[in-house]
Amino acid sequence: MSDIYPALVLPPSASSSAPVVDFAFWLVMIISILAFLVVEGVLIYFVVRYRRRKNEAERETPHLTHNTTLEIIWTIVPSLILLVLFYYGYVAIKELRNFPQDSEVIRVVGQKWFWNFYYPYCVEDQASGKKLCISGNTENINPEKGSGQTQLAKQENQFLFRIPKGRNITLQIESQDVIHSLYIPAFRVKQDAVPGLKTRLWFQATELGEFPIFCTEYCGKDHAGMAGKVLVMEPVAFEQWKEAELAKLREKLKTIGQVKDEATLIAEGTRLFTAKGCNACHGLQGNRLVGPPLNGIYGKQEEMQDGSKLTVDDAYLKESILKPMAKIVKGYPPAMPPQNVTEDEVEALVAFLRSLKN
Amino acid sequence: MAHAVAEHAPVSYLEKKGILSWLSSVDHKRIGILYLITTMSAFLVGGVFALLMRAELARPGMQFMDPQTYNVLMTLHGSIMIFLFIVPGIVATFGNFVLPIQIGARDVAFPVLNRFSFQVYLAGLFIIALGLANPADTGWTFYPPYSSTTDTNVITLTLGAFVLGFSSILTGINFIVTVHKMRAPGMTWYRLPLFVWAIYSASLIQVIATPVVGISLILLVAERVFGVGFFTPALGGDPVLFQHFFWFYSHPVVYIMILPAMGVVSEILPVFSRKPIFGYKAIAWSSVAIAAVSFVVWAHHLFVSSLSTTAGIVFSFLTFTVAVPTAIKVFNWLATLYKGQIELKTPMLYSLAFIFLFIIGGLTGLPLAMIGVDVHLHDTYFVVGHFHYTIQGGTVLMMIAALHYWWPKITGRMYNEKVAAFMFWFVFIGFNLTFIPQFILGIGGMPRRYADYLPEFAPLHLISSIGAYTLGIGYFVTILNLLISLKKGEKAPANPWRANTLEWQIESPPTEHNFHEIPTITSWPYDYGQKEERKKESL
Amino acid sequence: MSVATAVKKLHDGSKWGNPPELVYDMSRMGFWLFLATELLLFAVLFTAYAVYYFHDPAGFHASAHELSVGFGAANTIILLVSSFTVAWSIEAIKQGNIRLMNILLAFTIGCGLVFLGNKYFEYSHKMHEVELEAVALAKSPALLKDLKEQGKCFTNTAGQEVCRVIPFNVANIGSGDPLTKPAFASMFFFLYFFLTGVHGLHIVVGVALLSWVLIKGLRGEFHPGWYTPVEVGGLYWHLVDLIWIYLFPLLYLVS
Amino acid sequence: MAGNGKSHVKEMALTLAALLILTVITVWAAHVNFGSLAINIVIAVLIATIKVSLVMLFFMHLRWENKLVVAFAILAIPFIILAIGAIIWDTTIRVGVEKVFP
Repeated sequence: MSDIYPALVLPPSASSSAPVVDFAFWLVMIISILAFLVVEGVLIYFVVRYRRRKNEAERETPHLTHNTTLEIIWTIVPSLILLVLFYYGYVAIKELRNFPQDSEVIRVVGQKWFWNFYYPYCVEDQASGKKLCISGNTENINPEKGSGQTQLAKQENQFLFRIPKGRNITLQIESQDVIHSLYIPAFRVKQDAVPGLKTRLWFQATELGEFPIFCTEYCGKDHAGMAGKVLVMEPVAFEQWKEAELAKLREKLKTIGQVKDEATLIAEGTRLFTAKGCNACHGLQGNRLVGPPLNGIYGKQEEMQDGSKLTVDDAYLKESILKPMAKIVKGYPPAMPPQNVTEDEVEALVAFLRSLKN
Repeated sequence: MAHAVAEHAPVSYLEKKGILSWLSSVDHKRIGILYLITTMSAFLVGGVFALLMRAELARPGMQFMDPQTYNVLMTLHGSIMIFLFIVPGIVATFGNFVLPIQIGARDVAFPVLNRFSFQVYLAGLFIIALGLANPADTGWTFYPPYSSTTDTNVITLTLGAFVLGFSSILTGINFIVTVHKMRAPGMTWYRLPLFVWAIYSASLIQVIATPVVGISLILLVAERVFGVGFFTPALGGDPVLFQHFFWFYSHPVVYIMILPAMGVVSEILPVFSRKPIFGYKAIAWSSVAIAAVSFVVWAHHLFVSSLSTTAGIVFSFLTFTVAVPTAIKVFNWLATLYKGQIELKTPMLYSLAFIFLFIIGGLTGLPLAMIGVDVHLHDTYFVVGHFHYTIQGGTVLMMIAALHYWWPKITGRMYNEKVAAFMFWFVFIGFNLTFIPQFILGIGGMPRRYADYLPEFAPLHLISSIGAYTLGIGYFVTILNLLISLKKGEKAPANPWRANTLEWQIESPPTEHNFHEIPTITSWPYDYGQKEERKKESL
Repeated sequence: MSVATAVKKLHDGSKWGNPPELVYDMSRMGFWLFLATELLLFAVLFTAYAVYYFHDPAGFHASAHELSVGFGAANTIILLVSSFTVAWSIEAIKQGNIRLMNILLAFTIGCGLVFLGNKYFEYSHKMHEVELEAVALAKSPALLKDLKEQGKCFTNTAGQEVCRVIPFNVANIGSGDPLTKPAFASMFFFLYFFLTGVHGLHIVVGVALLSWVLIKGLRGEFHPGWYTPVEVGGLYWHLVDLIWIYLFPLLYLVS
Repeated sequence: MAGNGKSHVKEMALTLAALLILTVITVWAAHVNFGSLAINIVIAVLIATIKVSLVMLFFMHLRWENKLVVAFAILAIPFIILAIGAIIWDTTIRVGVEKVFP
C-alpha cells in the first residue's frame, strides 16, 4: 500500500471493521445513485417534455390536485428504504463500538497541535521504582506561509505510530487542552478527544503500510497540521522494534538520577522544545507569538502582571513550565496550559533555555 | 378588519424618500426591504470570505495567508452567512414583504414590534462588526473549551449572535400571530398559499429553538468573563453539554433556512407550469411535520463526540424520519410539473435547479444519518458538501429565485430576463463544480476546516476553487443585473407572471396599505391553466 | 363602552388600524409565545442544573447548605403574594376600578423591590469567605488543589474537611485564569448565581414594565374596554413567579 | 374585550392560600427523606409543578382562555421535557467514557 492513495473513492480498507462500514456506505451510495437517477430523470424528462415551446399557445393543463394512492405509495416506499439504511448503519456502529476484551490499550493524548502516543510497554528499575515506557508524538506539519512547502514535505520525517497487523488495539483518547478528534480514514474510525473525559476506539489492522491520521475537530491555528501516520507492521517486525525501543529505554533508565553534563541536557532540551510544541507559542528570534520570545530570557529582568519584578532563574523557569499561571509576564495573556513533562524533561528544557543567547 | 385607514389617494409604499423615513417606518414592506438590503450585503461579504478561502485552498501549501487568517475567514464566513444572512434570509425579507399581502392583511400583527425586530437585528450586526478588530477564530459552532480559551473576540461574536437570535424570536412571534389573526375573510387555512405555511412552520422553530442557543451563548460569555468552569472539565464542567445545547437550536435552524425556500418553490412551480400545485395538504403538513421532527434529531452532530452509543442509535433512527416529509415534498413538486406547460423564466430555472440540487443534498444526508457510516464522514468535506447543497443549493438559490419572482412587485420594474437566465447557468454549473468535488474529498477522508491539506487532495480542491469563482461571478452579475433594472428596467405590470396569489392582484409596487379594500377570499390560489368559466365552477 | 372619561379620546390600542378586541387577543397570544421562549431559556439552565446535579449530588448538597432557607422562603412568599395582587389588579380594571388597580400595581412593584433587596443581602453574604465542605469542591480538582496549597483547607470540630472559600469572587471577574482563579467556588454556586441572576434580571425588567403600566394607569389610560398592557405586564410578572417556584426547592432545599 | 365579565378575585384568593400551603409543604418535604436523593428531588419538583399549574390556571387566566392561547401557553412544555429528558439520559448513560479527573 502506498501512503498516497487516489482520493477518488473510499481510502484503502485496512481494518477488520472497515468492510462492514464500507458495505453500509456502498449500500447507501447505490440506493442514492439509483434514487438520484430516477428522480432527476423524471424531473428532466418533465421539464423537457412539458416545456412551453417557442410560439406555443397557452393550453389548458389537467386540473390535478392530489392522488391519495400515489401519496401513500411515495410515503411508504421511502420509509421502508430508510429503515433498511438505518439497520445497516446500526450494524456498522455495533461493529465499531463492540470493544474486544483481548486488546492492547494504547493511550493517545491530543494537544495543540500534535498527538502523543503512550504504549503500555515499559521497563522498570526495581531499586528506584523508576519506570519508562515507549512513547512518541507526531509533529505539527503545517507549512509556513509562502514557504512553498506542502504538508507532504514536512511529513517525510514524521514520527510513525507503529502497530502490529492482526491484533486488536484499543486507543484510549484524552486531550490536554481543547477538543480534538482522532481520525484514521483507512480504519474508518474517528473519536473526539474531549478534555476531562477518556474516550476510546478500537481497530484491528488488516493491511500493512502507512496511513494518515488526522485531527477532525477544529482546534485552533495549526489544526490542519495536527496530522501523523500510522504504520502497520508484521507482528514479528513490530516485536523487534518494540524490543529495540525497550533496550534504548533500559539504557536511559540507567542514566536517570545521574548528573548529566550540560551538553547532553541542551541537546535533549532542543529536541523537546519542538517535540513538546513549545515552539507553537514561543519564538526564538525575539519574535512575539502567543507567548513571549525565549531567546536571552535567562537572567533577564521581567515585569509581572501584578507589577512586581523578578529575575528569570532556574526556579522561575521550572515553575513557568509546570504551573504557567502562577506568574504571568506583563502584556501577555494567561493562555499557557500546564505542560505534560517529567522532572528530567524540565531540567533539559531549562538547560536549553539557559543556553539561548540574545 | 378594515379599520380606520385614512382616506387619501393611494400612493406607492416607495413614495416617501430619505433614510429616516425608512428606518422609522412600520410598514412591513419597507422593513422587508431593509432586511433585504442588509442580508444581501452580509451575503456579499460572507461570499468574499469564501472566495478568499477557496483561493488559498486552490493549491496545497500556504500561499498568501497564514493558518490563523484562514481560520478567522472560516469563522467569519460561517457566522456571517448563518446569523446575518441565511437565518433572517427569506423569513425576514420575503416573509415580511409578501406574507401579510398573501393573507390579505394591511400589515403584520405588531407593526411596531416588527420595526423593533429590525432595530435589534441592526444592533446585532453592529456588535458583530465591533469584534472585527480581533475577529474570533472558533468556527461558527463556538465549541468550548477552545472558544473559552482562545485569545480572540469571541464575546462580541457570541453576543451579536444572541442579539440576532432575539430579533429572530420577535419576528417569529409576529408572523405566527399574524397568520392566526390577520387573515382576510374567507382565507381559511387550506386556502393559504404554501409560502405562508412554510413561513409559519419556520416561525414556530424560531420561537422554540432560538432561546436555547441564546442562553447557551450567554453561558459561554459567562465562562469567559466570570471564569466559571461551566464547560471547563478541570472545574467540573462538561464540554459536550454545550454541544447538546448548541445543536438543540442549530439543527432545527437549518429548517428555519430551508422551509421558507421550500415555500417559495411551492409558489413558483404552479405559476410557471400553469398547473395547480399537486398535493397541497401533503406539502402544507409536511412543513409542520419537518418543523416538529427537526427538534428530535440534534444529537446526530455528536455521534463521535462521546455521545453514548445507545443515544446515537436512537438519534440515528429519528434523523431518518426527517427524510420522509422531505421526500414527500419533492415528489409532489415533480407531480406538479407533470403535463404542465413549463415556462423557463429565471425564477422557474432557479426553482428547478433547487429541486435538482436539493435531491442531491437530501440523498447525501442519508449516509450522514447512518451512524456507523457517519463515523467515517463526520467533520469531513462530505459534510461541507452536504450542507452547501441543502442550504446554498436550497435556500440561497431560492432567495435569488424569490428576488426575481417578486422583483416586479417590490420595485415596479422588470429585470433583464436574458442576462438573468444566462447568469443562472454560471450559478448552476459553478455550484456543482464547487461542491461535487467536496463530496469526493470527504469520502476520501479530507477533514474540514483545514487551511492546508495533503497533496493527494490537490486536483479536486483546484476544481472546487474554479467552481467557486464561477459561482461568485454568477451571483455578482445576477445581483448587478437586478440593481441595473432599478434604473433601466421597464415598468412592471401588476401581474407579469399571471399568478393567482393576492400580492399579484394589487398594484406594482403596492400602495402603503396594500389593499384599497380588504378582499374576501373564495378559493385557493392554485387554479392555474383552466379557462375562466371552469375556474369559477371549481370554486 | 360607557365610561365617564369618554369625552377625551379613549386609548384603545387601535393606533395601527386594528380594533382593540383584536389587539387584546393578539397581544395575549404573542405574549404567551414570548413566555414560551422564556420558559425554554430557563429550561436550558434547569437541564444544566440536572446534569451537574447527577454528576455531583454530594457537592450540591454541601454547597446548598450555605444558602439561607429563611431568605428563600421569604422571597417565595413575596412573589406569590405579588403574583396574586397583580392578578387582582387585572380583575379590578375589568370592573373599572382604576384606583384599586393602581394601588395593587404599586404594591406589586413594591414586592418586586423588596425581593431585590433581599437578593442584595443574600448576594453580598456570598461574596465573603465561608467555610465550605471540601466535598463541594471535589469536582473542581484544580481549585481544590490550589486552596490546599494556600492552606485554606482544614478539618473542623465536627470532623469534616472544610475549606475557607468565597462562593462568588467579584475581584476575579474578567481577570486571570479560569482554572486557578474561578469567580465561583463550585458548579452549584455558579448555577445559583446564574439562575437567580437571570431571574433577578427578569424581576428588574418586570418592575420596569409594571412601573410603565402604573404610569399609564395613573394617567387614566385604562378602562374596562382597554387594559391590554396591564394584562401583558401581569403575565410577565407571573413568569418570574413560575420560575421562582422551581428555583426555590432546587436551590435552597436540596441540602 | 373579555372584560366586564365575572370577577375571579375569590378564586384567585383561594389560589394564593393553596400556594402558600404548598410552599409550607415544600419546605417540610425537604426535611423528610423519602428514600433516595433522586426521589426527594422528584417530589420537590412535583409539588412545584402543582404550584406552577395553579398559577398558570388561575393567576394567568388559562382556565378562562380560548383554546389557541392555551395551545401556545403549553407549546413549550413538550420541548422542555424533550431537552431536559434527552440530555440527562445521554449524560447519565455514556458508555465507554470515563472521567479523567477525580
